[in-house]
Amino acid sequence: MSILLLIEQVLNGLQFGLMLFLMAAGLTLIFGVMGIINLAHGSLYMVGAFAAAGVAGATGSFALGLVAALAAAAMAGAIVEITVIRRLYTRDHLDQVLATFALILIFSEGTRWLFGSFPLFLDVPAALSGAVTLPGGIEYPLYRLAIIVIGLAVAAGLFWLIARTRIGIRIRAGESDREMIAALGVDISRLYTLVFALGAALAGFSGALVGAIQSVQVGMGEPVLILAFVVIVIGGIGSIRGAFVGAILVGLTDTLGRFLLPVLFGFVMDPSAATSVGSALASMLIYILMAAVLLFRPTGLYGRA
Amino acid sequence: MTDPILDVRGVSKSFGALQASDNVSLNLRAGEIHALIGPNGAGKSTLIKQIAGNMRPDSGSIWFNGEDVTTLDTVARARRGLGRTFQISSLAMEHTVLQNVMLGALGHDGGVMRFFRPVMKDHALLNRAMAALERVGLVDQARKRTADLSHGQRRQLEVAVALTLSPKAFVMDEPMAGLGAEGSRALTGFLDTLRGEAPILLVEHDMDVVFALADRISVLVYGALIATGTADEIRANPEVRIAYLGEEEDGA
Amino acid sequence: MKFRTLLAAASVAALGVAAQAEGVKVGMITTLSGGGAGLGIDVRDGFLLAVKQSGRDDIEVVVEDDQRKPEIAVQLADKLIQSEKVDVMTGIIWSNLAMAVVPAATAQGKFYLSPNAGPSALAGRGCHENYFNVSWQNDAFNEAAGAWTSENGIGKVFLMAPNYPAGKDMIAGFKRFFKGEVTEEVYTKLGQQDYAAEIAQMRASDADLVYYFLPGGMGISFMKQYAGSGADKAVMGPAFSFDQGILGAIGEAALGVKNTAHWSKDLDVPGNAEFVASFQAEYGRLPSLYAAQGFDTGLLVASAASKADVGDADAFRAALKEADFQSVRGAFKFGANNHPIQNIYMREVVKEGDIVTNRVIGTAATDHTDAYVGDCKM
Amino acid sequence: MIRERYLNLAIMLALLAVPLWAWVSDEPFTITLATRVAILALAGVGLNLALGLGGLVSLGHAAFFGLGGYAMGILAHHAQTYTPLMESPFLIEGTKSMPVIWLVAVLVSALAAFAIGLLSLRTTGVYFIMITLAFGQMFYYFTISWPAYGGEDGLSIYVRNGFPGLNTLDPIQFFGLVYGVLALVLVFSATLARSRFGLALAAARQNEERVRTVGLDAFRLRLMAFTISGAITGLAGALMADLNRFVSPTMFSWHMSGEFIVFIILGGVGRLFGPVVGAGLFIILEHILGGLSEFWMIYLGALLLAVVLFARGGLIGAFSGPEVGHD
Repeated sequence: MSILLLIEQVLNGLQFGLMLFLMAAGLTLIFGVMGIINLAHGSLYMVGAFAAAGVAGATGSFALGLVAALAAAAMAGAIVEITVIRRLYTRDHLDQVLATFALILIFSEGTRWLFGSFPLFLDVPAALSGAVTLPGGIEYPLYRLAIIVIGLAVAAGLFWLIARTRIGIRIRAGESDREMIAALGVDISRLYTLVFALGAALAGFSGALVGAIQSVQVGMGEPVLILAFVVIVIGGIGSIRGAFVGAILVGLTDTLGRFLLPVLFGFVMDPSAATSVGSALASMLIYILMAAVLLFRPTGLYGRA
Repeated sequence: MTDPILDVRGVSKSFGALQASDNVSLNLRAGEIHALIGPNGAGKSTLIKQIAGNMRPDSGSIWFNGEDVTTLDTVARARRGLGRTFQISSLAMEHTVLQNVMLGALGHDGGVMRFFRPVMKDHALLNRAMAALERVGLVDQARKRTADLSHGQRRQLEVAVALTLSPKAFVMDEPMAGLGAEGSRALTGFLDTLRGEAPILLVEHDMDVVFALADRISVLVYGALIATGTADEIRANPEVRIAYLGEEEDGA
Repeated sequence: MKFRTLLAAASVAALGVAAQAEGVKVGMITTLSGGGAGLGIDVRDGFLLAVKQSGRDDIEVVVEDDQRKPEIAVQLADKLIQSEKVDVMTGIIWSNLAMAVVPAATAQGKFYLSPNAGPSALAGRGCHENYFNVSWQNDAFNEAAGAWTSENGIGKVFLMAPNYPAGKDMIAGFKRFFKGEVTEEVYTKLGQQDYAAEIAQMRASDADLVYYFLPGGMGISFMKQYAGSGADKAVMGPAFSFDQGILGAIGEAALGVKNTAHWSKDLDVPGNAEFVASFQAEYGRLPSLYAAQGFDTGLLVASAASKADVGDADAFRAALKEADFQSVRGAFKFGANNHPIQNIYMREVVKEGDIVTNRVIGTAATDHTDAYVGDCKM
Repeated sequence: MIRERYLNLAIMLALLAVPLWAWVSDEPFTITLATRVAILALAGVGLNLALGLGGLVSLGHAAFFGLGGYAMGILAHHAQTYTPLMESPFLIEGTKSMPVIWLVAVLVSALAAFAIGLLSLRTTGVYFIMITLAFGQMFYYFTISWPAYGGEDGLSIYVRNGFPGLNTLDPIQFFGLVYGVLALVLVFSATLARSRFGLALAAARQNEERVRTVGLDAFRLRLMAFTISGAITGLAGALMADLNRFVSPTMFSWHMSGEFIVFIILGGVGRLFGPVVGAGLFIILEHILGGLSEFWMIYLGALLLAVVLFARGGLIGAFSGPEVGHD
């Protein structure tokens, strides 16, 4: 195991974490502003990937695919907010879990009905295919590098949006006091639709980005959804900064755990058992991390009590 | 003089720049009603929360019945005999009135990990619960859902639940709030008889009630106690008149 | 979950089929919804096509959807046996579902014909006279690949599979016939979609070949990421990750990859071209490996039904064992443990016009039989 | 409006009548379905103690269901292969006896629920939902990658385990056994709700501050409720494993946890018989809708959405009106 390989794995963890951040940011934004726990966030991720695959397949342009993913996911998000989520603001978490669980069923089977059961094709754009050599001689896929850059840019954009813009001020106000912002004369239901659509667009965008290097298939959103939940729970639900730190933490833990644990176990047992035990433990590692964080901070790293 | 039942010693608590409790010391002795008054935002609720165990002071200590309870939580303080009522009624709203007082009786008895005998047929608990309802005059409402009670009746129920605990001291946060003149008078009379059972630390806005009931009065302004004394002493205190009573008249 | 397909015609006499006590009732449990539904749909379509082409009107097929959940599969098996009273069962795609259903079904005297999946437990000690595997034993493609790799002078191999029984079976199968050195052996989380960490290890490895088994979406994700990673090692695997349904999603990233299979649409054996053409005509898509297996399973049922009455279990079993049908894979017969003895071919992913598909480039193993036949006491 | 008590009686009679009718008319599969309803209902009744009475929205109860299942699977597997479970420090053999298996299933899942509760009950609201979900996933991934008992393949048990005096292979007798267990647990559950513990737990759900102010520790109440709840769901898991004669990691999947909640919602939150009605409705729907369309889950989703949005009392609420306090 060389130091270069380790650095490369850290990059991989970073990239995975930033991808998770795009998912988690929408989730935590929606929770923070509206108090809604949205299990169907993974479905919006899937909608983005399918829209991108469909449009990129028809036009041959990845960029158009990305635009379509953003539009489709935002639109799906807005429709869901207006028809379903809006009725859930005053309900307890149980109803929200149930209703959004129902939405997962509808989205998944609906997508299968529209697109069939086979995975769709979506490829990395030609301009971003292949690998580049980084300083130190690490060869790294250009597309993953692009994801890191995009992820950081979106994170910066979100921080700017929340901290500096009028919309952000409204979002922060809505976060602290629903009645107050209504009293200020801001159309609260429009703001909520907007925030939900923004969260959905982020999910759809990451779905499309990931779709290019993963399988675009029905149900692709669920594993990511659960990871995103782990991220925001670690970071503190409602906090964008928490989502960012949590995502990077989960990305690094998962990637490095997968890579290092079998090696570590290799020192104390035979290689075949070590890979087996190591990868079994690696698959549980982020949940252990989450339990550990909550043990010491029951509302997450940046959560409000 | 007997040791005080409740003794607050130099408690301070701040939220950022806001000094909510500023080195507050006060005590509650057997047989007395000690009223805590002060303008809105003076830090009365914060002080009550620290006494009841919802909030830990930044510095200072709280002694109850000769024991330092500063680090104990609400549950432990309640079990040691601190009976509290809330400013805004805090009841199990889906339960019946009787169930709410039964809960108090259960808290007094302590044996909650029992899974088989129907609690509502437990005569020891029922007697205690009904006695408490009797005293506040809610027997006729026993089977009503708590959510269906009037505002005043909820206040009475709060007191009844505290009674079931047979506490060593009461801490009552504005028990008269929202009561009509009639209800207020009835409760005042009741509290008057209660002080023989256990002393009461009473937070109250209604000055008539305070002057009628209180053996001692403490005045809290901007988190700090500016005076403690009998009703007459407080009435006569110029500092109180300026800082509090004057302001009260202007504001009202 | 009831998709009943009645292929029995109105009147037996009118069509002049030889009088039999009763027809064969086939219960098919397969995956038609949720993830992996594509495989089940192909098996079903292939099977029904074979039954239809056989012209027999005494084969009734009841199709049920297991949603890829073992619990559901078990309940459906109960239903088919207790309520529908089927004679023959088939259709299961996944090893874990097969392990849940097959032992109980055969113990109740039903025939089970596996159109996909062949867990080692059912080939060796857990073999049963009523269990016929019409597809492959899990290790088979991998054993052939291991043999081919050694024969072609490749010495160092990087192995990867998901950390679950079928994954370990596949890797064990490869190692059984591979004579060279295994440089790394990596087990990933089942369902994992991001392989950056593993690909980095591959690039750093001094292996000559990456051999992996990642079924379904996992394989698609891996191949797309591998192609974009700049890694230049040759890649090989069993056919499951390179079949028609999946190649469409991977695209050109898979070009040149070698994979082992018992069938390919360009395989030059009698009946195969006709099968491919008729499947395409019937369903408007290219048949996959799974469709071919479903088709062969259908042919097997039809051939046995024409020889024996299913009411006579011994006779019907003997008829099945004869495997007297024209397999689209060419020569096909059952070994002592009722698992196939067949050729395994090496295929390469190529582009034909706009379509990415497979082409046979050689035979990796001839008349290959599985490794567990010796453990089977039947 | 019907009194809830009579409605409950009708539900139990219906659950008994359907398999009896199926037995008379020789439809063994219907009996199997009814058994499945009863077992899923049992799991739901378990969850309902935590969720309905205690207000603890656990999205990880599949963990206990799976543990119960694996308790059966592992014990029966060792008995089936004549290998001891462990030899040192003392010998433990497998078993095919249901009472022993049930006991182990209940103990193991209670222990797990206690441990998980100890950690996760420190959190509330969404955090609680998510951390229970995460614990469930932990078990799920662990069983998949743990090779000793079949990993993802699971474990097949060829012959159903035995119960003294009954032939459990006979569908109607096995149903009778499950029905008996369900009835007992329902009685226990009703008793619990009316007990001292039940009163305090329900109060803790409505107003934690109130419970703490009378000197009762809400955390301990919830931990106990969660433990009992997990134990019952574990028992259901052991029975489900016996019904299927098979266990696999999918018993741990979060969809399973979601379905338990769905049963409770369909029937009516906090209703004693809610999960029974919910599980029954779910199985019936699965069969009717499943017969109509390959995409039946879309309709299931739509129905679920409609119940959540417009019929909060669930089915029992629709027939018997709003809940009345227990006294």
